[in-house]
Amino acid sequence: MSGASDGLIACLLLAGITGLLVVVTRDPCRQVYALAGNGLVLGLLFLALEAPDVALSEIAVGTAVTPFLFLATLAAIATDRAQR
Amino acid sequence: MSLLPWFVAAWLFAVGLYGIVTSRHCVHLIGCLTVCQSATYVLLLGLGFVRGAGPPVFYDHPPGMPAVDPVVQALVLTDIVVGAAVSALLLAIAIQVQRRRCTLDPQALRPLRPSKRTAE
Amino acid sequence: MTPRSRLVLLALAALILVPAIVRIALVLPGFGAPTALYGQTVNALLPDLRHVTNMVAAVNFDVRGIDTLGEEFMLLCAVTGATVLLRGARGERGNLRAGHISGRPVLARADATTLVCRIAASVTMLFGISVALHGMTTPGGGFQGGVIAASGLLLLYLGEGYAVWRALMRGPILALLEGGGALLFVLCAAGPLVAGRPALENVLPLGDLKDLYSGGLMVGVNAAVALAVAGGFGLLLLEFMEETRVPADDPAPEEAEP
Amino acid sequence: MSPDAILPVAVLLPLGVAALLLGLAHWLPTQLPKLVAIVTALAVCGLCILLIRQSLDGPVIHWFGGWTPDASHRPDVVLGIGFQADPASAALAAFCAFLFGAAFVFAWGYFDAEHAHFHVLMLLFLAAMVGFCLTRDLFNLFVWFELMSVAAFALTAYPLGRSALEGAFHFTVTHALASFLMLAGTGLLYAGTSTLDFAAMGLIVARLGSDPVLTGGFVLVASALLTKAAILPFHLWLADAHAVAPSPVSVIFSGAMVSLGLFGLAKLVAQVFPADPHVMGLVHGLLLWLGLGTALVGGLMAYAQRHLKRMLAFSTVAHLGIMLSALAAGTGTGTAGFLLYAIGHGLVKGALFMLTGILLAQRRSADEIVLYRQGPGLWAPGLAMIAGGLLLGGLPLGLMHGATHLMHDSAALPVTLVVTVATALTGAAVLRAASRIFLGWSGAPGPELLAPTEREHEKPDRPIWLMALPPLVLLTITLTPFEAVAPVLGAAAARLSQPDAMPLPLPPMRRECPVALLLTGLLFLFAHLRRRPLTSSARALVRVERWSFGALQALHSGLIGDYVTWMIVGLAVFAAARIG
Repeated sequence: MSGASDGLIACLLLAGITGLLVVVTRDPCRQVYALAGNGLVLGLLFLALEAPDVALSEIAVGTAVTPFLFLATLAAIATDRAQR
Repeated sequence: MSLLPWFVAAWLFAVGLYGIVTSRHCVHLIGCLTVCQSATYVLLLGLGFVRGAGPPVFYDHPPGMPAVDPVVQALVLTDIVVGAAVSALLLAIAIQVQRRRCTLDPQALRPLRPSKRTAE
Repeated sequence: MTPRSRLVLLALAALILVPAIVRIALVLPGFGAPTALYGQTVNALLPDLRHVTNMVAAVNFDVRGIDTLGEEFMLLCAVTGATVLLRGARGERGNLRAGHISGRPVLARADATTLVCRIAASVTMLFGISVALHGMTTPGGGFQGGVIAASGLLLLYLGEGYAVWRALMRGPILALLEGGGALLFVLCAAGPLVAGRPALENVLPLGDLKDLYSGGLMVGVNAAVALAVAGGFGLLLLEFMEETRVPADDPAPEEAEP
Repeated sequence: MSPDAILPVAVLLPLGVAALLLGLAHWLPTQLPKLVAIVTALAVCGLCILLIRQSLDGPVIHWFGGWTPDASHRPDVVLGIGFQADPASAALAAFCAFLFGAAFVFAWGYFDAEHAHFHVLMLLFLAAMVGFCLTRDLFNLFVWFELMSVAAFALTAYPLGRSALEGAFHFTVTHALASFLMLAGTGLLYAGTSTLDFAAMGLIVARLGSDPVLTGGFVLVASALLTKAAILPFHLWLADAHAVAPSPVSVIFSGAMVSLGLFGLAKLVAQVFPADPHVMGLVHGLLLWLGLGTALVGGLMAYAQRHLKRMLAFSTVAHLGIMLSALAAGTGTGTAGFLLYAIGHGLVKGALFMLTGILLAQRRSADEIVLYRQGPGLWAPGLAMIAGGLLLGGLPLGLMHGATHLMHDSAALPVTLVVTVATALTGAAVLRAASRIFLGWSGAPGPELLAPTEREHEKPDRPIWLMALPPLVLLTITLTPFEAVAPVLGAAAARLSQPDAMPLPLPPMRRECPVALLLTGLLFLFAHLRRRPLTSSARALVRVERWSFGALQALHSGLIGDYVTWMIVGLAVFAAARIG
């Protein structure tokens, strides 16, 4: 019981820390990885909060699709800048 | 312990806001926006959590066992879709802004004000 | 304002907001305390009423199905919007052939890479379909399954290279999948109306608890969501991928640059 | 089919048509989606009018999935989501659908190049608005709020111009934040009352009395709705977004979307919180002040603009402030005034945005100084624009006048005074622009000379009569006499809070001195008699004027960081008002 509770506290704190990391990583190319990490931690937190459905979608969306969209955007921006 | 989730939620929102307000790159700003949004996930799921209860899926444990609130989970699922949808739109806008303006500094983006052309 | 003065203003606002937040946090029911009656009632009643074991699916697809309908159309709206924004600059004509990056040679991939990626992609898509199909019984459902299946498409890209991938993925077909899924959802909602019942009422036989077919109309709604989400995210990935490729033949001559 | 089946159909129809158009977009002929969109909007309008008639006999309720409140077999537990039509909700939904029909006719041929995507987005927008009007579930309200926002974001960026993209970016970021606040508020209210249904929540709130969780939830949800409704200090996004969106879209933004934000707030206040003293204290106190402040700032800013769409956008801000002050008065007459004003203002503002669209297409600009003497040849739009300016400025005719009369009937003198000044400022601004463009009258330009503007134009590929027809129809409808709508209005205002209340007796129109119109005329004359400052005292005066308007313009800086900061300051103002 207390083990599960400790895990929950750890996940909550980790979520707070990774959120901060996303914000302070000012370089967008590196921010993507912080973002994916934040998504993963949130997924774990949701598992600890007994929300497997939400965890599954957060991991699919937050660690796969959204970071990919960010990467594609950054690649498009880099292409655009290279051509000028 | 019993107040921690609410403070984590407030913290995430505040941190995200700080990022948005000080951001110098639109894509970074969109990332900060997703941090703000994760605050709502934490708040809602925290409100539905019951200590010692299982997930609201009665496959392994029979119906009638204590389970956490399924309604907030359904709300958060919707919220995740909202987040993905808004991020995708914002990123598409950011790509086009880069094409038109050659800059993504939020401090340089002012609609209807002629650009001073200092950034280039 | 400069970022610094914004921060000063925000700090002043925080001076007022933090006590308010603490006050609310202290009054909220404690974390982990038994929750709202609404959720408890769902947990108590729905397994019997709808013969499903996943309560989140039951809330999403039946009790609060209209929310999910709105949510699905929100996704469709965002995908359409992103498509318009990205395509508008590329021009409608070019969207059927693959874009390219000038000056970068197309690398032939090793056969082994292609094979591994094909296998991984198939496994991912099958996993997505399975997650979608078992949505009524175990965690998962149309939304999660659709997203997973769509991300399988990315693996396919890794293996096949962009030109082949682009030839496989047809924008109009994905749009048809997306629109068709959404339309199926609307039909599921409107079908009972024709029979004189409330919209979205579960008029189909409910099936058995823990069965693959359980939940009646929810199965149809779930399938609709899966189709719409897979098509929508597929389209989104396609449009963003294409964006990384386009040489900037920027058709924006109407810009008034002084 | 039971009569309440109209409720879901009014939302499902546009959604289904949108899905069909999107799926087949690649294969459909280009003319078909336009026609289908017009027919769909008018069909939805017809359905909603049927709903008004039915709801006059009592509320029409539809529970999705058959999950009626009895289905839970427990008191106070409402499992399902209901749609409920009272006369006010149905009338606003019908009005939205009608405005969409007009906008579709106006936009005929404007968006030919891009498959059916414009119409898909617009139909989704329409469905979201109808759902927003009809729902009685808090989270469902959020879903429609968000669908409305997402459609609006995409439509704002649609022209892909520089300013359109930047405006859409600001719009999206502020509204995304607003939606997070709304969701957090919904969560708090759910935790506090353990229901999401308006009526059930109202009962529980009445039982609980005041509770910081409930007040907090209300403040969060309200700040999201106020962001949508562009109330000080949440209003900064509006001028940027409305000024850069394509004009058929601006018609919907200014005419319907923003006032729906206030309508959502009105519904929430009337149905959920009437028994919560703290919340009602905020409504009668802070919201009234915010409304008056918004009206003044919006009016001054509108007067100091030269870009027509930006001017109309700020005038919308001013009128929203006026509506909020009527809403905050909390009386039945005030509510009736608010409802009628929302519709009357929407019609006039929609017509004015369409007229600007005509100028953008035919004269390739929306800047009143660039357009100086460019009007001749467009006599019908010119007359319509003057009529629109007069109506905004308090012409004693038609729906807006009736609404103003109702508002003033229950308001204190200072409120009336501010409302009159704001009205006159917006009316004079539009009249000044119209006379510059169409009559070639102009004094020396005042503070408007320094306002932001941009060269832009819209495609002129449709006949002028087709573009001029919808605004003329809208303006004609605005002239409907107050007496014709008074009976329905009384019922609508009364039943917004209590579904089975008796219709409210509304005070009859009195002949009064049209103060607002006179003030409009004065301000208009002032703009025309203005000459270059020659004496030193005049120059000093102009410097002071320029400095004060410059400061006001500087607050509307166009920077997203500032906008977000002011939103949070707005939240802090709510918190401070609660303490104080």
